[in-house]
Amino acid sequence: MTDPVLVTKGLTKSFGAVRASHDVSLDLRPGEIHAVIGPNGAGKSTLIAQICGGLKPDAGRVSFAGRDVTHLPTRARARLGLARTFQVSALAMEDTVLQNATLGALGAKGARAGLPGLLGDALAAGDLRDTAMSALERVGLAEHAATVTSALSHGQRRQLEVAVALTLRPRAFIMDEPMAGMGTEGSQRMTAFLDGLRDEAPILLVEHDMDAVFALADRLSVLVYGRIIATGSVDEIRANAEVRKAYLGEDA
Amino acid sequence: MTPLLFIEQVLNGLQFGVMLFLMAAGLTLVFGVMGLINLAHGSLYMVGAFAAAAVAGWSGSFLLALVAALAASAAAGAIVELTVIRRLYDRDHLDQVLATFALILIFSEGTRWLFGSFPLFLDIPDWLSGPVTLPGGIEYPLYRLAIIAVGLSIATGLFWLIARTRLGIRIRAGESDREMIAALGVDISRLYTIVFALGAALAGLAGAMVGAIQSVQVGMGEPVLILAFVVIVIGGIGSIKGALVGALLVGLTDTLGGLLLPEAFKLFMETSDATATGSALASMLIYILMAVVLVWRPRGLFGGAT
Amino acid sequence: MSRERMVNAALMALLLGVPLWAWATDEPFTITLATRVAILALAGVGLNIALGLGGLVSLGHAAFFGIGGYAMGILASHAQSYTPLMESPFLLEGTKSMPVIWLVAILASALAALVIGALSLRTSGVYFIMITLAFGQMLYFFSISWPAYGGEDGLSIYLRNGFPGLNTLDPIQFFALCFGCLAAALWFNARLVRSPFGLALNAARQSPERVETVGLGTFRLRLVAFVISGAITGLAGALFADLNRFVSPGMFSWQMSGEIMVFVILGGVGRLYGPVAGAALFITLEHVLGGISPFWHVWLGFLLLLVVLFARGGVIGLLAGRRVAHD
Amino acid sequence: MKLTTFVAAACIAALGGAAFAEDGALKVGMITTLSGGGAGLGIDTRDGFLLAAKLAGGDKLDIVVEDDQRKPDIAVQLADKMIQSEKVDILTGIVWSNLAMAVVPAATAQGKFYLSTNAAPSALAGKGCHQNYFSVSYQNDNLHEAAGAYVKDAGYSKPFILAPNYPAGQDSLTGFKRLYGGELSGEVYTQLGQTDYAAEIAQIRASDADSIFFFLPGGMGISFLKQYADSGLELPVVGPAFSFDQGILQAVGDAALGVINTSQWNKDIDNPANARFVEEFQAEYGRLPSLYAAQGYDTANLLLSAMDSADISDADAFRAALKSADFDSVRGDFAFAANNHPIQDIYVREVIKEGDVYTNKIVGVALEDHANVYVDECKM
Repeated sequence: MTDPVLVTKGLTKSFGAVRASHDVSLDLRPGEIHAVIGPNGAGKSTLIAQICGGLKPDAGRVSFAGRDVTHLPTRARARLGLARTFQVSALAMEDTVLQNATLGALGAKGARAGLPGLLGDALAAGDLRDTAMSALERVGLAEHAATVTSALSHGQRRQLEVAVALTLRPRAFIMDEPMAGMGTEGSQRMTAFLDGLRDEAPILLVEHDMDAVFALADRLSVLVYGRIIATGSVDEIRANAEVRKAYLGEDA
Repeated sequence: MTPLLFIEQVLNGLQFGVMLFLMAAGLTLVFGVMGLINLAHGSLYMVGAFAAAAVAGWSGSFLLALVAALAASAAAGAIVELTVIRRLYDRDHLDQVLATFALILIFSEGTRWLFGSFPLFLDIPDWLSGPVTLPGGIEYPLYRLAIIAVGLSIATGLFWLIARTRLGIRIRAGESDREMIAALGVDISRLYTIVFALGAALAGLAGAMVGAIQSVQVGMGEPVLILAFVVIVIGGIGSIKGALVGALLVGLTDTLGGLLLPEAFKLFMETSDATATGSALASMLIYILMAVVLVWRPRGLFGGAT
Repeated sequence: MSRERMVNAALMALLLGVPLWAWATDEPFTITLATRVAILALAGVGLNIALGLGGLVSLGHAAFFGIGGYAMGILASHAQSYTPLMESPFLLEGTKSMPVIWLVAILASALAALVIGALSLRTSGVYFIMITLAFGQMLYFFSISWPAYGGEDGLSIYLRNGFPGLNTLDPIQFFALCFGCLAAALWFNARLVRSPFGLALNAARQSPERVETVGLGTFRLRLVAFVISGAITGLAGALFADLNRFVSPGMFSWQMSGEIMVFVILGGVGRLYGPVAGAALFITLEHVLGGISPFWHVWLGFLLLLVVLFARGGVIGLLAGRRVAHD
Repeated sequence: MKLTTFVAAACIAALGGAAFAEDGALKVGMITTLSGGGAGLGIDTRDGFLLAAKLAGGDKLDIVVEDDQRKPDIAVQLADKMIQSEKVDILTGIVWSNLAMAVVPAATAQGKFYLSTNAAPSALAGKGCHQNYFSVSYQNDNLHEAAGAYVKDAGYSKPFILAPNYPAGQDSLTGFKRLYGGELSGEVYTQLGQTDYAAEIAQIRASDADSIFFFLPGGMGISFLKQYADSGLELPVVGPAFSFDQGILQAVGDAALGVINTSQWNKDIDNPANARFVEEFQAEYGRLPSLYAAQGYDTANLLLSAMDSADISDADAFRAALKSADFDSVRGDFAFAANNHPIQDIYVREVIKEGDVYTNKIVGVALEDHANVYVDECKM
């Protein structure tokens, strides 16, 4: 078995008296989709923020691509190949869809070039545009390239989030509820798309849509009150007593 | 330098700091509760001073003048809040800066229109004039001691107001969660008007008290405004405690810096050069202080994460 | 051609046409006014890069305006009195040549912007507004109390500096120079907006975390924008000093920062030609209202309030309508 | 023509951008501060100047008045406008030294005459002097020098001196020391625009000073005097006239009573020209004239006297006519030194209360026929 791409060890984070993460250890292996589920307020967003660099853990470590990245800022982790999509879309709403995708392409290129160019046309035909357009095509937004992002539906914004992540050609995806706000049909398309994506890079998937999770996940971790109570295959998790207790309130 | 002189200067710094606190308290409250950056706060200070000078000239009573200053600036604050400011709460800081910059123009030239171009007269009342002898033999003006006393009691009152009263609870709630207190049935727009008028009244009071020992003239508010901003930024915007600490820090730094820096330069420079260089540096000192604090703590000394 | 483009073209035609007409009818003062508009618009174009594109509300741009002005004042005053700026370790002479002065003004204000920006960009929001204000005030007080270059009195340069091949004392020729600088800055600004850098900076204003998650540093983007912005405003300062043949600490005052900001807002934040419209309107108002009432600032105040409260796109917004998507 | 209507006409003319050009009238551009802080000084300057023009018949001078807002760049812009589009022959009226420094060199370089009603910085008196630049008021150092001379003559041996840290402030202390020449108990530069002087007053208290000299123009002086009066210190205070002038004195109040100040003019100088000026000014404007009004009035009269003997089209003759200073100054004897700055007496005044109004009375002469130290540096 190959080494995991992403490993967290003992991540702990408190906000005042609230423990949002408590000794969270998990890993993401090549070629897999690892889903993290849990009830609202379980600490999923806090966990993602610590993995991606928005929050510093009180204790514990994050390593990515064989390096300890615990103290690296978000942008440095991104340059190592960590691509994130946001639960609440963090897109440049006044810009067009193409501009948003180009930003990702620019970031991927910026990893080598430092500062983006001051002159020249960002949207002119060339590498950047090709990368951006092909990502948009893959998620099915190519015909909306010239649309202003704020005019997109919620589902389309999710697709654009994924497209921006694709332009980075990352080593791992961290996806925060990519299906939120999508209709059934949209969810199914996204599920199929993510299914194929795992061969490009593994996905750490936080998702509420259980159909999607069960269809996609190679492994599942269940987060309750900041603590991982179980990790395993879909079947193992379904059978896990603690999980049943946490979700269904059943006595073991 | 004698210890007595040093103590006297510390008192002066304290008095200056206390005045700045009165200005800064309103600014920081308004920012904390409404998220509004108000450049026109200095104009309310000026309104207070002019109202006091006008009423003192007419009635001869200093206390009546102070009451008039409070009333006039609170009224001016309330009017401005109702007509202009409340349209700015959900705007970005840029719009707020611009609109309140416009208010400065209107207030300043409007006041000049009403009162003319010459400074007005406002004097210390007889019962507060002259120096008193403090323990240790320091002669210190009674009026400045009175300013320190009034300022500190207002600071205490403000802390009490915020911590213990219904209004205070609402103000604190307003700082943390606007929607929540609106949902609880508090009339949020009335709360805002009250907070704004309260801040304005404090500024007006400061203007009136300072007007008695300085010059009551158009444009008197802006230098103080900038200092008050320095104060709340150092203290952390939105924090009354920060405003008090920041005000005293700025007051003492400014007063003692002006005294000590030229002396320090005299150690290795010729006297007149030392005086000029020291004074030049002293005039920049509080801005340097502010920059250092912000570089060290980007949200000020007591600023929370907003 | 979009409506905004038509408005922009009309604006530039007007700014070019009025002084030409004034030149033909021998009204040199009108040319001086137009030159003032061009220079202040240039300062606004500088600020607009930080403010409109980068979302950096700087209330301290007078710092760069003043540094540009003093670059001109110091160099020209040394040339005027035939005293070198510095004799050791190497001889440095003053100059009356505009291209050299411009270069020094741009470099000096860029350097200042680099330092001020590097410190200020650690903060955000109101703190950023205030720390930039603090730096402006620092320079203001320094320039007043530092006796070497005139202090509060400022520096007077008796003759306007020279430009190869032109007679800069002729109002229309000096106007042409300033207009040329403005046009160049506008062209550069337009390129910048379309460039990869502009795309990233624009995105950083709208969603900084997005920019970070694609691996770009918002701090560095903003710092570069701040430096470019400061450099352009510095150039405007040097031209302004040459227009008046005079520099004073007033160029560093926070009211100056406020006025530059007013140009940008009056014209429309983030609009490429906003500062041109804003400066033109401001100067016209100053000229017309100032003639009607000595209390014209009151009316200016009311007008500004109206623009901020009810006409958020500024002049360009009113004329060209709401912004539509690029492309 | 009643003066108010004359002023209105002058203003309308100025504002409309096209002044009425009457035949033979000399076109005068007055740039002064009419709005913002310090507007009082400009208003007095203008009123004094216009009064003289009116008393001379009102049709000899064609006056354009504009407000510089106390901003150097505005002043330069106005000067450009007056020279370029109004085609004025004479510029005048600037109150502040820094504005004068911005306007005067460029104006005289373009061949225009500039008559200063107030500001007269040392830079324009020495190496930077110009044959077309005349200061009708004084040279900036004069009143400070007079204060130094007074302090010395009065037998004080340890004055404490203070001024704001800017060129005029530095010139002031230098001027004071020049004619005082003795030992100081302290020398302090304050911030420009400072409003609280508690720290300086404490320093004075801690020093062994036997007198105080200060130069703090405008609101700074008001603040200082009020705070000083309240400090319990009772050392004699001396200053130049600026902080004790008619316009500002009412805002200082009792705190100013008894203070000695130096001035080249006061309303009780005993000569017919002055008596007429004070009377006419009060009749016209309903207030006592100030130093600035007197300077404006003298400037206009100097100009009118030159017009009687020469035509502006002959610049050399007109310059010579100005330089002869053949007019009845409200100050009595008046002549120009080689660098076009006045030779005049400088008086010692004391602040008194006449009824409800605070004002000054002359108590002595500090310097007789005093010129300035920059004469030798000036090469015209």
